[in-house]
Amino acid sequence: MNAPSLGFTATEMMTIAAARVLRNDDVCFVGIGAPSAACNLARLTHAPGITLIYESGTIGTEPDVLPLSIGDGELCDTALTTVAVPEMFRYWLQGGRITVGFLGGAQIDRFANLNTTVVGPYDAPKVRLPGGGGAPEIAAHSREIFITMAMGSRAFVEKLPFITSMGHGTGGDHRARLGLKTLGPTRVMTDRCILEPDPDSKELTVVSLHPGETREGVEAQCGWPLKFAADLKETPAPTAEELEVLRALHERTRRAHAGG
Amino acid sequence: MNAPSLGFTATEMMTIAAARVLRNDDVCFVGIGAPSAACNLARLTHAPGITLIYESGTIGTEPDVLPLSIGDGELCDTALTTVAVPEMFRYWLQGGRITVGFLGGAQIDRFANLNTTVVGPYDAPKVRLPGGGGAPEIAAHSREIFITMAMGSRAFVEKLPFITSMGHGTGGDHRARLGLKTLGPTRVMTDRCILEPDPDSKELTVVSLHPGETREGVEAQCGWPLKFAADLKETPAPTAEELEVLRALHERTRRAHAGG
Amino acid sequence: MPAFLSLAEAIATHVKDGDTLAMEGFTHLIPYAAGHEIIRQGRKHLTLIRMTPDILYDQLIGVGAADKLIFSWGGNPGVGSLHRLRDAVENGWPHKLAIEEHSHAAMANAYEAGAANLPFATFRGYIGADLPKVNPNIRSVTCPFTGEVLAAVPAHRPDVSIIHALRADRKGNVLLEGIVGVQKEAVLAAKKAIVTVEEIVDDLGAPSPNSVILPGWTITAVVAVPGGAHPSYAQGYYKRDNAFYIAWDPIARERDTFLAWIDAHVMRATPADFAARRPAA
Amino acid sequence: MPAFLSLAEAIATHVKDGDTLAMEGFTHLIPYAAGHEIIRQGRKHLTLIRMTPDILYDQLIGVGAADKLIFSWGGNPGVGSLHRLRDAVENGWPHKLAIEEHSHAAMANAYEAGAANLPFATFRGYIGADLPKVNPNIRSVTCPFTGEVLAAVPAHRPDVSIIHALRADRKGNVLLEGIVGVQKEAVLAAKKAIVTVEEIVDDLGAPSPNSVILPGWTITAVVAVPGGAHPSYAQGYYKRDNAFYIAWDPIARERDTFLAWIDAHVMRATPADFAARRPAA
Repeated sequence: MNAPSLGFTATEMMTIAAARVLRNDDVCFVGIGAPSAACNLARLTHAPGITLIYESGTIGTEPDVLPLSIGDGELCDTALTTVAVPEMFRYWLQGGRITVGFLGGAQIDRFANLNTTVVGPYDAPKVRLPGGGGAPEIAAHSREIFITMAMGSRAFVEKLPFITSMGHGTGGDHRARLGLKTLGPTRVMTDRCILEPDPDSKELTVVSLHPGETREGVEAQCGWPLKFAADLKETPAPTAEELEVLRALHERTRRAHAGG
Repeated sequence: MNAPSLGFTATEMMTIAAARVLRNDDVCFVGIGAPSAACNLARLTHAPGITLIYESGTIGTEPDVLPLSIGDGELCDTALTTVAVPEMFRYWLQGGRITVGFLGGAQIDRFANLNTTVVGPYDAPKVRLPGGGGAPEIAAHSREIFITMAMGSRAFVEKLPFITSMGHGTGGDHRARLGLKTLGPTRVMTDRCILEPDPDSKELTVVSLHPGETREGVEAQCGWPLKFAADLKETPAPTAEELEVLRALHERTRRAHAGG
Repeated sequence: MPAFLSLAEAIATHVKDGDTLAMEGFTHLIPYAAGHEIIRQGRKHLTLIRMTPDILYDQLIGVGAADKLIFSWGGNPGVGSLHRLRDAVENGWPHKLAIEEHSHAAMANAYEAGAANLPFATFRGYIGADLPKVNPNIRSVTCPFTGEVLAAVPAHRPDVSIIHALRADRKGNVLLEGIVGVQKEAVLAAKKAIVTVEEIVDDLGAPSPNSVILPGWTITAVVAVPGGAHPSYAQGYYKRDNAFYIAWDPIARERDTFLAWIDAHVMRATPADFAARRPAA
Repeated sequence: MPAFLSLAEAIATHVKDGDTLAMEGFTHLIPYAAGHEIIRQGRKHLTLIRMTPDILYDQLIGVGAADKLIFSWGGNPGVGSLHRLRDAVENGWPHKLAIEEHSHAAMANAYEAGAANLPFATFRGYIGADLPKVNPNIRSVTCPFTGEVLAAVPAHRPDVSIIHALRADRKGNVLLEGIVGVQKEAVLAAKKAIVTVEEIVDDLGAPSPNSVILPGWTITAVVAVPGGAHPSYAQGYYKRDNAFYIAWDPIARERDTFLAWIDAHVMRATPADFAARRPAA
């Protein structure tokens, strides 16, 4: 766990790590929570030209505060244009125009498949989760998928009870065998480390530990025997600017949502 | 042929006959030419609430002059709303929201099938006509079809070289056998008479002769042995109001299109 | 032209026990007032269709109005679970709820197909996902040109669709603006459509020739309910009440607090109360 | 962001001999200036896609630029025949033109499917009609729920789509208004898209949050050509030149009058000449 003395929280590190990998010419399909914070942080720092799309139909939106939902009025007010939801899924997502789709979930496995549907049997669930929403097709049609999730042994599991959205399936060339030409999950940004799929097996591999994290600490938060890259790196700590912009964004957001 | 002494032309009679059968709550899919004149005449006389839709996407349009094309700016300027063409064909026509589709063509047969594609063989046509445009699906999805065409033995033919849009096919319950639930052509308004399909055989039958027309005169303009209804009527002559409104509409239209 | 009715009349006349009912609004323009009227009138055995059930359907499910839910994402957006939905699925309270679960792409395409009067929708979907294993209404079609196998789902054809819109004119033409979701498709796919609006005006004031307008003759009934989308919002009229969405979590978590809330804010309330709930625009 | 090019550069760079080319605009916003530039640059062996070939394709076919035409209605709207199209089909002048003929519904759905990256479009069409007998690209699919047999056509996926729009901003975002036809779909279905516009402005001035806007990153090149749609029109800029459509009939009826017109008004003209041709708005 990040000590308070580091000057930032683990969630901040996760969000900032996700923001850094976004490029100025990316077209991002944004989900609520950490992805939304990461995308807007990128837009407010190194990637001012990034195009943010929320599945509510808002294209090229530039919100001043983070939306609570994917359809807050702020998104529409600041968008280049807002289209109907069938068009969003047909022309924009299935159309292959999204370069980065952000996903998260309740559970992930070593091949970056995600579960947001149920824990326990589908017909008699122990925990009924919200379901897939846009995820099954975001996972298929975005050029690549970035995942943000906090680690934990109940979230990073050996076997998913339900595959809501496919990552690399059973690994290797599984995606290609299903006819997919997109890259699938290329990066998983957690609160403790960054993982990337092995180029061949597609098994998630830790490539970078966040400041203050150890192999053992990370392994304890994962339900499968975790692989580490030979050239394991340390994630650069958040810069003062990153922290400042992110915290100001969250503070504006808090003030806006508290009203009523 | 209508003598000049009747005080109106055959084309005027055809247009006015077509206008009269339109109802205030109809939703019409309008083609250019006589249908457009008829629909707007109805709107300017007995059916002010009629909804006119042109396949260019204009819904509820109220043009002051007749458009030359189905997409003149006048149509959009006066429409309730204008939608994209894929939506027009999917939600509005195929959606089953059109009560009256207007069609015409170069040729018609006794079952009100129409040809606007070719005269002669398809691959080596003697006359290449414009083609079907919206007609094949207008014919299928409108609740009923009104046809306006000037008579003539090369237009009203025994056998079509090409069926561009289906009327009653080979007659009887042919439409129903193809799964169609719409009525198909229910009226053909010509410059000389009005025809309607026989309730059982669906063969076109003259139900009303325009003023000044005779059975023999009409028969001479038809390429098949023409049937006449037992209670053959005479079409009421245009009223002064009908003629006045129609001529004013045409005059406004002439002035508008001559500009440039 | 649609009938201009009171909300009570519109629901009493057009929504029946056992109906398949779609209430749409993608975060924006969710028809809460209409949902509350359905609860007040005690409708039962409904099949509810909605991409994102949201608090609206949490309330309908919690009072036992629904036998079945057809949906693609059942959460409280940005907050967490829909506790009444979970209680019905996990514990069968107040009774067992049948579910037919899709992805957003499937639901959006199914509405689109319904509006287009097609029997099914096709799209490239569910690849490598488990939902087709548990939902027999996810099937496939094969492209007759390339041989590619694509996903297919039945078109949505609700008995009744209910949406909330910005305004209607005196002919019942309705204007939507902003995040328009699948509302137009939901109306055009349905046998009957009820539209609640913020206001009824002489002139719609549509800003563009391509504004999203539903002609009055596509609508069964129009009802003026100012504030009728609260705690959702109406672009240009009032904002989303995000604080209420956050407050709903503890209210819905327990059965008794939920029932007390329904009693106080639905059963003892009227559509007119929505006007007072609007936050500033 | 698209490149901002001259019309000559845009056509020289992005339209090649043998390309499949869609130039759309449903009566409104037909990209005439771009068509004339293609004629001036002498492109050959094009496959031309367009719902309504109109005078634009009559000109391209008449000069021999096209090997094949994919279309649904080939007339001069409100006037009569396209004589150059007829001469090519009936007499093989200047050479034989292959045709693939559809209905409007099929063409519109094929663009929609192309924009949606689907291999085919399905719709309820061609019932009892003869076109499926002469066009092998009209096939069928069977609904996996009802067993109904529906028509299927391949999606349009042009190498290049060219449209004319009202205006672009400095980032290359493009606004369409009025009769928007299938232009958005044509752009999104294509590998490359060229958009000519009336003007390039600092602010698009879109009147509605739901205005029809193509983001700059969906477009390959933007070209300012004031009047570039003449004799078609640009809503709010200038009217359709109906008199020219009527005048085209005798010009195109004979080969020599046609060739003389092309020489005078295309070969010896430039895109800048379109500005002078605009009638008043």
